Amino acid sequence: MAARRRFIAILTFLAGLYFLLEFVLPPTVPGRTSRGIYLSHDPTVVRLRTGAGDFVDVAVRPGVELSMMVRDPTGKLQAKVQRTREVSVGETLTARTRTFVFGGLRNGLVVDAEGAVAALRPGEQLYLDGSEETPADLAALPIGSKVRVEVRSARVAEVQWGSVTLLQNRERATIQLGPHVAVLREKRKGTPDEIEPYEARVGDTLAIGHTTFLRDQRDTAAQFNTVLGTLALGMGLLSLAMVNGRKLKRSGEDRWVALAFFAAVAVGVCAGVYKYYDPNTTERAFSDTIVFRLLGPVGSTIFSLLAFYLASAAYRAFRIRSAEAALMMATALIVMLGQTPFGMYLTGWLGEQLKALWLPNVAGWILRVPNSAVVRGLIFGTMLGGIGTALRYWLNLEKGSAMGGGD
Amino acid sequence: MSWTEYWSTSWAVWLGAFCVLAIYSYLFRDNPLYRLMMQIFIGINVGYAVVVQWKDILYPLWWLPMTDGIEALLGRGQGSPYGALWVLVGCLGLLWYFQLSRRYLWLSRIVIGITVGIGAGFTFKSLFGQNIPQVVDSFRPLGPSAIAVQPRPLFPLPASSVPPLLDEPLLVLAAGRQALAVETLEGREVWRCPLPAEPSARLRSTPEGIVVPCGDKEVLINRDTGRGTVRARRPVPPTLRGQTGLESGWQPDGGRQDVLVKQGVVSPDGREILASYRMEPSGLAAMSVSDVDGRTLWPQAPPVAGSKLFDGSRYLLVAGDREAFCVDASLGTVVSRVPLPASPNWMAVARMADPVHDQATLLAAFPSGEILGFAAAEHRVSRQTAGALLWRTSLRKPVVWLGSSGGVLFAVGPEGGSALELPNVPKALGASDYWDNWVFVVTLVCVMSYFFFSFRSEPRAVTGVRRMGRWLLMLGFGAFFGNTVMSRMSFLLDRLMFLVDEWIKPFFQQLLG
Amino acid sequence: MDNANWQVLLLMVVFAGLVLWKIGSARKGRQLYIRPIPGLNAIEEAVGRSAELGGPLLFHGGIADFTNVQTLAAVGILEHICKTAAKYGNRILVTTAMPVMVPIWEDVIKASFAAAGRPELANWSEVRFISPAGDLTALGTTQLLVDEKVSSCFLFGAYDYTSLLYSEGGQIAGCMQIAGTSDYYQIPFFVASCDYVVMVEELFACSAYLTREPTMLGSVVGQDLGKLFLLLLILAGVIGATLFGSGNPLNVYESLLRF
Amino acid sequence: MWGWLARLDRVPRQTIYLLMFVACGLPFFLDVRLPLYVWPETRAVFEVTDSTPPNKVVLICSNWVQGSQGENWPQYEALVSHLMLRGIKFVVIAVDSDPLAPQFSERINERQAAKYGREYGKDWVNLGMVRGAPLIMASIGRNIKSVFPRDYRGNSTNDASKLPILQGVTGAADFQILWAIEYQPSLDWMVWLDPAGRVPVAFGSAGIVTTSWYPYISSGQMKGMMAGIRGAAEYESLVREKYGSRYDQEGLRGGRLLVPLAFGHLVIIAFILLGNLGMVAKRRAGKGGSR
Repeated sequence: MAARRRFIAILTFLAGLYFLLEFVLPPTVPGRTSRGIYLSHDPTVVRLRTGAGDFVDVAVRPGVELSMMVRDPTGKLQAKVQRTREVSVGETLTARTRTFVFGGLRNGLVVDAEGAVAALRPGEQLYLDGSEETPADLAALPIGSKVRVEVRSARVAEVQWGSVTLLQNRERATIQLGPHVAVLREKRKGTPDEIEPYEARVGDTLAIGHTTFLRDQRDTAAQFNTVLGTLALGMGLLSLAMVNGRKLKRSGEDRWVALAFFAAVAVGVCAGVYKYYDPNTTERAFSDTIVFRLLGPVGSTIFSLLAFYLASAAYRAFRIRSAEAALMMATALIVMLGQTPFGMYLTGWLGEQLKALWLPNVAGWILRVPNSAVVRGLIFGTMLGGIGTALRYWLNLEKGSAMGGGD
Repeated sequence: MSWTEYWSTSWAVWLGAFCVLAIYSYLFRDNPLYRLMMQIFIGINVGYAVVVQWKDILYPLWWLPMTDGIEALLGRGQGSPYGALWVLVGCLGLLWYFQLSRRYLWLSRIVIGITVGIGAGFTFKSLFGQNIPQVVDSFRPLGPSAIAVQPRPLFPLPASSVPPLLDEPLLVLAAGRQALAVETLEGREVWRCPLPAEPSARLRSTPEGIVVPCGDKEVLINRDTGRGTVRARRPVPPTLRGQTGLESGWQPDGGRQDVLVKQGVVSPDGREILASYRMEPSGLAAMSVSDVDGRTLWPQAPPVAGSKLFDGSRYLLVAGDREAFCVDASLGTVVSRVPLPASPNWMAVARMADPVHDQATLLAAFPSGEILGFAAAEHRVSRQTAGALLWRTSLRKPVVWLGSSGGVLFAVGPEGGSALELPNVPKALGASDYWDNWVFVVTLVCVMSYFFFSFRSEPRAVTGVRRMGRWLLMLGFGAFFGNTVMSRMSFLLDRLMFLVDEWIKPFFQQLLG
Repeated sequence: MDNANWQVLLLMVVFAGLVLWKIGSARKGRQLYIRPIPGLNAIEEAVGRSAELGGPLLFHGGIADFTNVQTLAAVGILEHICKTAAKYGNRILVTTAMPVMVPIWEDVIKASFAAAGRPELANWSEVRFISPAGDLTALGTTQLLVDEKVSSCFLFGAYDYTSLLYSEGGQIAGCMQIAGTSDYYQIPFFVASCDYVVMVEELFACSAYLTREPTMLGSVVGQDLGKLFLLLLILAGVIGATLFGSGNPLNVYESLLRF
Repeated sequence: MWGWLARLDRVPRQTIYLLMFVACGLPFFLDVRLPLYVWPETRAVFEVTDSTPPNKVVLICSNWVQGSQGENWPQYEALVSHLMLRGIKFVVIAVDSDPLAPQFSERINERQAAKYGREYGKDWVNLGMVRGAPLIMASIGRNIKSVFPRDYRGNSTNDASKLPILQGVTGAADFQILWAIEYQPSLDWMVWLDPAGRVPVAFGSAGIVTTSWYPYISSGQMKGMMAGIRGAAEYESLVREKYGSRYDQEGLRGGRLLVPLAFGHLVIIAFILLGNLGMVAKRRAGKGGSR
């Protein structure tokens, strides 16, 4: 039992530790980070093997972009631009090697607007800027259009990482780049920006070091949390099914209500499934009707119940039983009156000199000054309470019976 | 409209109205219809949400990466093989369901523990990120300050006998027989380059490199390596870029200070042009250089007097012996006018690093080394009037040039210079502001004191403060309540409007024809 | 703010250090004091009243999941309510709009009743997931109050605009209600419609006050010291801003914390 | 007398609900309009919007959908009717909102355009929705056409023949004011859209969140706001004050909803006062009885 408890405590600690470290630690490993003034660099060269078996060497310079196909949150495949340090051997990439303005064909060779030859290497293809899929037809390409040269679906065969030369204590030092080595540009204020080596200008102060991995995994961590939480959905459904299933066994009104419930679930499932159909289909129209004509209005109606509840709660609660209650009531009345035309009926006769005493102005002052101070006081209290509570749970100091405390 | 037509279009309105009234019926009394409707709404919502949660969360965030990963592991497809690890997350998710078992209950605590841990770890970042700015904003002055705001010295700069070149992140200076580049973050030297003679005029930047004029020769220095080549001095074309960064103005004839050429001025028709400004006896004249006919830029000459012109990005600065003017370079209107103790050596306009407090500050440097800062235009955030003196400081060394970027001021002279951090423009506060600040601070202290739990014995004063805190809390809650009423009620009005405009009125129109 | 700088780190170390230090000294047996929190003494009364009338208790742990600390605080309160209920033999209903909270609340109930020596009460207590929509859950919960003849109702945790739907619904159903949240915008509505309200930070001190458990007592005392530190920091900042002017680099407090 | 008044201490809640329902519902059938005090926050933004020169456009970020239409619809319609009346050009966008948001705003744009005879592409354009705040806000401030290559109807934003309104519009310098209308607009607009602070920012938000905007108005970061329905009604009355009968208020919600809103407030206030009267009366009656 004690071993299990300890095991769970350790897991709890580790799960929280990631988020804490991600916040506390700098983006690169302290102690293994070189800092200095940027002088020059030797670019990273990625050797790609195309589908046809050709090799293309791509030096990472301005205009070069390496991207990988990944799933976006809607499940579609999309090109995601990768940082150079994220590239690893064996990956399949699309590499944009350069962009230029098309100047025409001369002796069968492509030339750019300045007349320089922009020959294509094996595996490279020309795409018109803005078009996605099909390579441009050279003969039909209008002169002056912007084009990009890409290598598609190429496997990374080898990476020569290159290096950066920094001025450290008046001496030149060459720092080797590598996988997971991040280049950060320091700013006078705030967190340094991560840049590609070619973006540095002579004189920039750079910090180059191995990443702590934590920041790169931030999206994955959030995704993990969401998925894990959503996987518990079934527990909710089981709870619902049990309660309504029990009702189904009973006789009378309860049974009908439960039956209606299950029928409604079926309707809801259909509405959900049809939501993803194309517009202009009957199924989608059905889903839209359910969502916009039924769920939407019902949500607004429930929200509007609050107006009634507010009235009865105010009637019951705002009694001058004590000075405190009186103060609360008076403030509420002033703010409420200030919001309506009646505020001016009551105080408008005071004239321009006493403008500050007009009810709308008094209400505004209360909201602006004392009220915002109250809110801030509450926020600070909440912050400290939050820190204490979080610490107790994270370090498993809580001696309560739940959370693995007792069995 | 026939009734059939009416029903074919308005059945949905009737359905909506029925739902609204069914829910409102609960206000009168709990009734079976309401119960039934409620179960139906809950049912539809659950069914809908299950599908949406699968389609929008689990399918794209878990199922797809997992299947793609397995495919990649088997050598098919093009996802990352690490995606297969999502299988483990699925297994972890299954542990939730051991809550239903008495024997293996503890397994579900694993995943509960992980969830709790994530929740706790998450809290630190969000709490600090949200609240530290609030702490700083609570530092409110309770009265006018006795000590004026001043720039803070950051690091010294080498000497320069001519106006240097600020080309972020480098500042290139020239004095004696050498040119020197320092970086602008900490002022460390990057390179130096020997010169054939003393520098004679302002440094400038060209596409090939940095040019240092030295008498009848000039040195072209490679910006990146600091290697220089000596060549004969060439005339300066009018379209030359004077400085990169904020400043783009240029005195074409070297020494003359009453003529200034500026690039990127917005002309009345909205284009960016090259404009030349000249002090004439009649006043300040502005001409468009890029137009063939050299049109005058402004409808009329602004009423200013002075002998020196300086560039101030959007503005043009005119300095006389006792007075300086800040003129909008595009429109020719006088934005502000400031009194000066003497004729300035250099003037510039600085902007702050903080975008919220980004207000133009007019800077003027004098031979004595004194630097003054004025509000160049009316400041919205700080409520300073145009031309108000904001701060003054002195380097105690002559200053020949001022430049700024990102809230840092670079002041350089023949005996060395200094980089200074510019202060945020101080707020112009009136008596009512101080009164508001008193109320604010007292309220804050009282409310915070109310939430002390553990002090067994406390002085009478503290008890008083705490009681006061409770009162103020009630005041705050009253204000929340009052301010919420309008919001809450607008939803009711929205529904009533639906009932009246979309349901009752069209129905009666149909009924009565 | 993406990563903590040294100022934030220092504050973190101070706040966390004070809490851990006080927890340590409390565990070593030092007696610590906490002032009474008005709403909490009423819990026993509410549970007793419910036992007299024979209905179950209802607990709602707020609208948030475990990424919100208020939910963590609510767990401690549910434990205490369970232990009190074990004395009187009441059963407990818990409702939630968060599927992820269903197993967690179940676990808390099972463990607390087991710890109080009445594990059988956990069997006929239940956690009900009502709907993923917050407003429907609120109406469903108030419906449950009537259906199950609940006479005491506890609302602790994070709340949004639905707060009044819960509390006024409970009022209509005639329940005795105790509520606590640190979402300050919702407190006026709880004040208006509940019998006792645990305000803002008191929510975090609750578990400590209820259980008298040294860890929690220490934590609350540590938080108090942290608050005192923050109060002094703010006062120093106010004095600094008054003497040296706001935005002046001579105002070290301000320039230290600004980033 | 006290005994009778003491009954006010326990009015059944159904009575309160009924009165509330009647007080809020009845004004819909009557044509009552109340004069109102215009808060300085509303006046300031009206004046900036009204003084838009012909070479500038008003940028509106309309992020509201059904959930907050009770307040945002009147606000949006008040603003758009003013712009259409004056012939001020405006660009509608949505940032990080429900995908349906452009549909909601377009419905109102079209209705108001028909009223004043304005033309799509010339007088207004709806650019649809993008995601990625706050960085995308900075891009909008630099070049709005790069963020929205196509409008909501699929026309290219560079196509001057279909969208002449966008011809001279590039970035922040061409915007007269930014209006962000949604339940709770993002504070990031103030920092990111135009770091130089030339574009005034105005919010149209739910009444409940307005409490938190005041500090930003006093600091000058925000020009002003429309607070809930009241703000919309004030805005309408400002337009009416200036343009008189040329302004067609038919179908506008702000001024119309203000009346039931005011009566609803009055019911709540009245019941608070009556409740207290009842409490006092009961105490008196109780004392009288015991003697």
